[in-house]
Amino acid sequence: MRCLRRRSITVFLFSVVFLTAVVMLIIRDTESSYAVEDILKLGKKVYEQRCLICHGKDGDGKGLVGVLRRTELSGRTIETLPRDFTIGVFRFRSTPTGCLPTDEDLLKIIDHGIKRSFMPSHKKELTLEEKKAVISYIKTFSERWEEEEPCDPIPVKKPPWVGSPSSIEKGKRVYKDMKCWECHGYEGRGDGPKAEKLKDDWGKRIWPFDFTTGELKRGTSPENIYITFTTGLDGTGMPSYEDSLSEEDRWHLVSYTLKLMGMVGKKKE
Amino acid sequence: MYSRFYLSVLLISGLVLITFLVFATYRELNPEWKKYQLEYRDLLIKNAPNEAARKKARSIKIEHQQIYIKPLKKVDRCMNCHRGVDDPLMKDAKVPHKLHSGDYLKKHPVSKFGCTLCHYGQGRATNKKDAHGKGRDTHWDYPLIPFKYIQSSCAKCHDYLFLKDNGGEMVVEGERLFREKGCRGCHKLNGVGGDLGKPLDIIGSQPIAYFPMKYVVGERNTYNWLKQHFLDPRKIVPGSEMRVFLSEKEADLLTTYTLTLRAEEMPRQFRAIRYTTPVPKDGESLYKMYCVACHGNGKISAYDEILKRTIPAIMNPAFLKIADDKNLERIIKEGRKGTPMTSWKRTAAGLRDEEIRNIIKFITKDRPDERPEPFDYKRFVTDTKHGKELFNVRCALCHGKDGKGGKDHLGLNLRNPAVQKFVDPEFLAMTIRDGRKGTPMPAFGKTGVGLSDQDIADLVAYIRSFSDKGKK
Amino acid sequence: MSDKNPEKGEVSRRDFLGLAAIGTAVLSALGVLAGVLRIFKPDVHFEESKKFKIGKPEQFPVGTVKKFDDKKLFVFSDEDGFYAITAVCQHLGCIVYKTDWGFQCPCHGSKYDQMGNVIGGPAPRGLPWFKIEQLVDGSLVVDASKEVPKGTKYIYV
Amino acid sequence: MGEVNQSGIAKFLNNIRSLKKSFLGSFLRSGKPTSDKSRAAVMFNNFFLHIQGVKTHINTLRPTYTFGFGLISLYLLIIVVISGVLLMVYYNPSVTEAYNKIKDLKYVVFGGNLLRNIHKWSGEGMIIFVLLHMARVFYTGSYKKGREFNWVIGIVLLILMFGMNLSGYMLPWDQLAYWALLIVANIINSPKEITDSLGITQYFDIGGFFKELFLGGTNPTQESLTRVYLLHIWLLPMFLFLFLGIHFWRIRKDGGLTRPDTFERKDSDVYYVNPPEKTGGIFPTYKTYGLMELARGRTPAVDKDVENTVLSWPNLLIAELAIFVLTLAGVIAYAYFVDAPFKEPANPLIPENPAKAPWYFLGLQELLSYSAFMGGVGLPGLALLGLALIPYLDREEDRVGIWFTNRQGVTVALQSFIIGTIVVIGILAFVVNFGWFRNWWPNVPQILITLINPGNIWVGFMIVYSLFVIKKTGSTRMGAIALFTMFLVSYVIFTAMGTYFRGPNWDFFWSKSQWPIH
Repeated sequence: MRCLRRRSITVFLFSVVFLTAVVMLIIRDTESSYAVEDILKLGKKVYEQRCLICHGKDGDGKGLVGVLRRTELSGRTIETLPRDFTIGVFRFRSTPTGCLPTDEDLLKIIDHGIKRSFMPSHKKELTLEEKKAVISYIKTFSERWEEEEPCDPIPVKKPPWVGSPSSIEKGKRVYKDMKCWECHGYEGRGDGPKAEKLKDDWGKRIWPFDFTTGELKRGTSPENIYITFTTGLDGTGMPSYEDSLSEEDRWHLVSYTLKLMGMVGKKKE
Repeated sequence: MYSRFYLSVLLISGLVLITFLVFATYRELNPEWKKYQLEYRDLLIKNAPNEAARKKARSIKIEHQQIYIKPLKKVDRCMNCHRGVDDPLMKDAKVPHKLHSGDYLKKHPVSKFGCTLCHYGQGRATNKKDAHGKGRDTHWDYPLIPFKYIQSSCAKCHDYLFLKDNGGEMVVEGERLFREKGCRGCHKLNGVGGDLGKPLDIIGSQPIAYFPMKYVVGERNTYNWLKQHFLDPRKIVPGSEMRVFLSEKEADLLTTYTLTLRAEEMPRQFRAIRYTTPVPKDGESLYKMYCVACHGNGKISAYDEILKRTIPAIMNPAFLKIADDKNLERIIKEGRKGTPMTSWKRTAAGLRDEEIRNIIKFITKDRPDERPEPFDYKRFVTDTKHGKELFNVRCALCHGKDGKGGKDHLGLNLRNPAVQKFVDPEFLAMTIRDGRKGTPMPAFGKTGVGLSDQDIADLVAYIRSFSDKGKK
Repeated sequence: MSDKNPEKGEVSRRDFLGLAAIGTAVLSALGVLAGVLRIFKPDVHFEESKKFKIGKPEQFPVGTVKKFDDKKLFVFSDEDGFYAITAVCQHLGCIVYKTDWGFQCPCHGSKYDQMGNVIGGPAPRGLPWFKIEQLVDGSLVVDASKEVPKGTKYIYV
Repeated sequence: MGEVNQSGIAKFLNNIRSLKKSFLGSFLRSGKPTSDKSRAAVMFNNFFLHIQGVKTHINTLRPTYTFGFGLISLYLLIIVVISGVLLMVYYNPSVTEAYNKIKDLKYVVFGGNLLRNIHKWSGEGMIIFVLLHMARVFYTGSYKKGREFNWVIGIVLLILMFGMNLSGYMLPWDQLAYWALLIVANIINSPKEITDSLGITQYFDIGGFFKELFLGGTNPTQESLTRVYLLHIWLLPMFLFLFLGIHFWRIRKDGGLTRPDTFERKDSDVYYVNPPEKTGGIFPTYKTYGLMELARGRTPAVDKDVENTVLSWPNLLIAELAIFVLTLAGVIAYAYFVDAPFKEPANPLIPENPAKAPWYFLGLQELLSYSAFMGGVGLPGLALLGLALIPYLDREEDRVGIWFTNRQGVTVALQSFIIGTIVVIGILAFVVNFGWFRNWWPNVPQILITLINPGNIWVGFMIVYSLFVIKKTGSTRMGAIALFTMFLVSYVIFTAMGTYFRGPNWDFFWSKSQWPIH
């Protein structure tokens, strides 16, 4: 009698454990199985609400807004086109040149926008899921995302001496030797001899950055400048100097750039 | 008592006194200019043609050479040192004795015009430093004018038509530039012009202290300030909103012209005005004079980093299509409060009605013929809440969440009371529906994003409701 | 000073000192005085230049008698040239006026003939003539600072 | 020529013959000063000399006693007047011409620049020496008993002298002049601060009234220049000379300069005084006559120590002459090297930055920067009143004429000097570092600042401290010394502050080289 009750208890316990396990399994299964198209749907919705106007229905950058113009302090007017996602070439990556950006890169852009290019910040407008979703939706525009894997981000470690006068001097020499002035001009005003006939991969006229006019599109911090030198801006005339310059030289160049932008070495008034 | 002490004090101080009297007398008897006049006399004696002349040269007095121009109450003592300035014998002497270059003195005898009338500098001074007015410690506001700007002095008495072919081209060119760079879009001259910048009526004769000289390179005087400011306004006055992009040459021209804008009035007998320059009244020149500085050729609209806003393309066909003359005239006359666009009516910036009409005629010269299909806003019952939702997803990207536009936003400030006041819902609705071709403003109508007229009406209603909020 | 002082050397030394001191004092006083007087003499005069245009020769056809009131001057032109005679009476500086026989001073009745020689009244000397030159642009210039002997006329060719 | 029967012609000829003698005789009545009698006679016969006593106490002549400060001030005044008259030859008080005239003075008038410098520097030198003179008079206790009123007159003279310096500062009509004029006008206007906070300005605008009197308008114009000129060349000098006359007359009547009467005699120093037995000598040793000697009170001459007095002629006169030449030489030497400041033409639209008053008022301007009314009217008025009252509040009469009265006086002076220096600098440091009410509570009522500001606090401290000294030493004289010392200290330090350490926008700078360029 007593033993019978004991058995029934064990059976009961066992069955409970089993059932819960099954349920758990089922639940997990369903979750994983529904995810993808849901996410894509969400991404599409967000995309059509926020991105479509500029980046176009099928992500080819041919939105209704079209070309965006901006007159800089020096009086030159530059034109910006919304990014074309179909080719899958991205400028602002943390990954080596030719690579795809990591999701973090894209997230960063969505969060902070792109300075001086009217790509607004969506930090507050969107929830994290929506951002993730829209990223994955964007990935559907180009095959590259199936074929390739994003490479690993390039490590950035800022040496203490960046911005020091000596470093600025060295950077100046680098600036001269690497012919940066051919596009960016002798005083970094973006008016170099080659600046006139610069085209990007889409065949659109582009303008070298004028260091005196304001912040970098990627955001002005020594790290960002360094990344730009290292990864280059794919699709533009700005190559990667990862191979042609030692890391130290790149940092020197950073200091000189900061100098050009008037962020270091300025006399206190 | 103590007599020896006091006597020795008396003796010593007496001697000191005498010494200093002697010193002072010596200093007074040998001023700087005397040296030059002696040199001049020697030169005269040296290259005197005949004995009589030599005798005459020997007998010339070494004394103050003062030119007093009564009608101007002007005193020039430059000839204390430059005594040979009107002496043909001094043709190939060297400065300061050299004869004045060119044949200006034939028409402008020194005895009548003096020197500082054209060259500036301190006429009363009798030593080089003060007379040339170089350096801050001379405390003189009008130092010697650099030769490249000297033509500005001609315009004191001569008119442009005369100057054009009598060696005053820089002034004339400068005046043309002044008209075509649209300086008067922001600066008043003779009471006409915008009021973003300072009036320019007497800018050329302002004292040095008037200009912020902090960032000026080289000698701190009006001439350098003007030129360097023309070349890079934001370097001389940080944060300046002046939109002017000039070459070195143009900067010189404009500086020369600006220096002719002076307070002092020349007395009649000095002025040689023969003709008056015709001021162009046609739309194009007026547009250049007042609008071009900001609106450029008016075809493209671009975000401007200097004014921190997008400058509307006022000659864009899509815009002209829905904006009729009445609209334009109202905008020009009332201006847009809170934007650089000032009110241009007679009582404000001082444009006459027919001038404004000319400008409008010029702006609208390539307005497309076909009229836009009317939207007829009245027929809708609008729902502001729905409009707000639409606004947040559609418009907020460019016009900002609050519709204020502003820095790094493409869209204009929809909350601007002027916009709220003068832009009627019909106009808004049509703009939203058809967009602005050639500007970032897309067409939200069926053709584009696919908003129904109802949606658009709701949007308009929401935008209109800003002003009510403003009222509350 | 005191002649009653017994200690002679004392006195003489003090006297010498006193004399020297007083001497310098007087000397410096004279110097200061001279300076003060010199200060009163002006080194420049605020007057317009004595040289001035009177116009082109064509404006003075033969037989003209033109009076320049502001310059106090008569300008004549006859067959053998132009000449300028001052209108300032040499007696006490009144302004003479032209009569058919010469010049008459209203103040104290001095009389001058056509050439400006005195023919009556208190005037000590005749009216001086002034130099006339011609500028490059052809206009005539009178130099009131240069006197010329009576009868010298500027011949215009 | 007593003969009655002489012919008229002969008399006439005689007169002609004796013309020289009689003329000179009438000119210098007492003849050549050879004897003591004649020396004395010179002194009281001569209009210019009779203001001084016939005899002078030896201590009065001792250079280290008075240092001749008062005398130097007088001579500077004479120099100022003469040079001023000369300047008037070329100056012209018109807003269009004044500036040019000064330029001409500099460039084309023989010695004009030197002349202007002399005028300027002797005028400002007066300020220094008058203050020194004042200090001397104070520390020797010469304001006591009988001389009180002369001290008060001295204060009046001080004010007048400041007024003359100030009005002169404005005549060149350059930027300095114009903005100084404006500042002064607004100082005059500063009672508005009180009337405003009392809310009675529209009924009783005392400040505005006087400002208008001073400027002849609301802004410096031709009217103002005319008025300032009038003040400078006529009104103020007139009163100055009036009171100066009284000042000297009082000195004489109050018994000459104070001095210690004791004196150890050195024969070689003194001119020989006639022995009493020689009749005709007019000074019997046992007695002198009030009329000839200095009359009243404790004078050197009544019934005592004739030995310690010497004849004013030549002793005193030599001394005065020597000091005069010394002064003149000093002024000219200084004027030879240092030019009087002269800047751009006055420009009502572009203020000097910093717009500073003349240096001798920069102390006031420092106070002004706390509260216009207190700095401009309140505290100066208080200070002057206090100074004027000193002789009536301290009536101790012992040891008049001794520097610092006694050893205690020296210590008190030293102490108060040190303490004063520390406290003043402390206050300034505090204000420079932490600001004042306005910087802490932006909308604090003005009246509060007017009542409580560093200036007032300092004055309060002075008063409290001197009262404390009086209590401690039990002597009003000591209190007076403490008060006066602190007054001098603060005047000097505040002036130095305003002159050297205040730059554009009245900010603090360690040196002029740190001023932001404009």
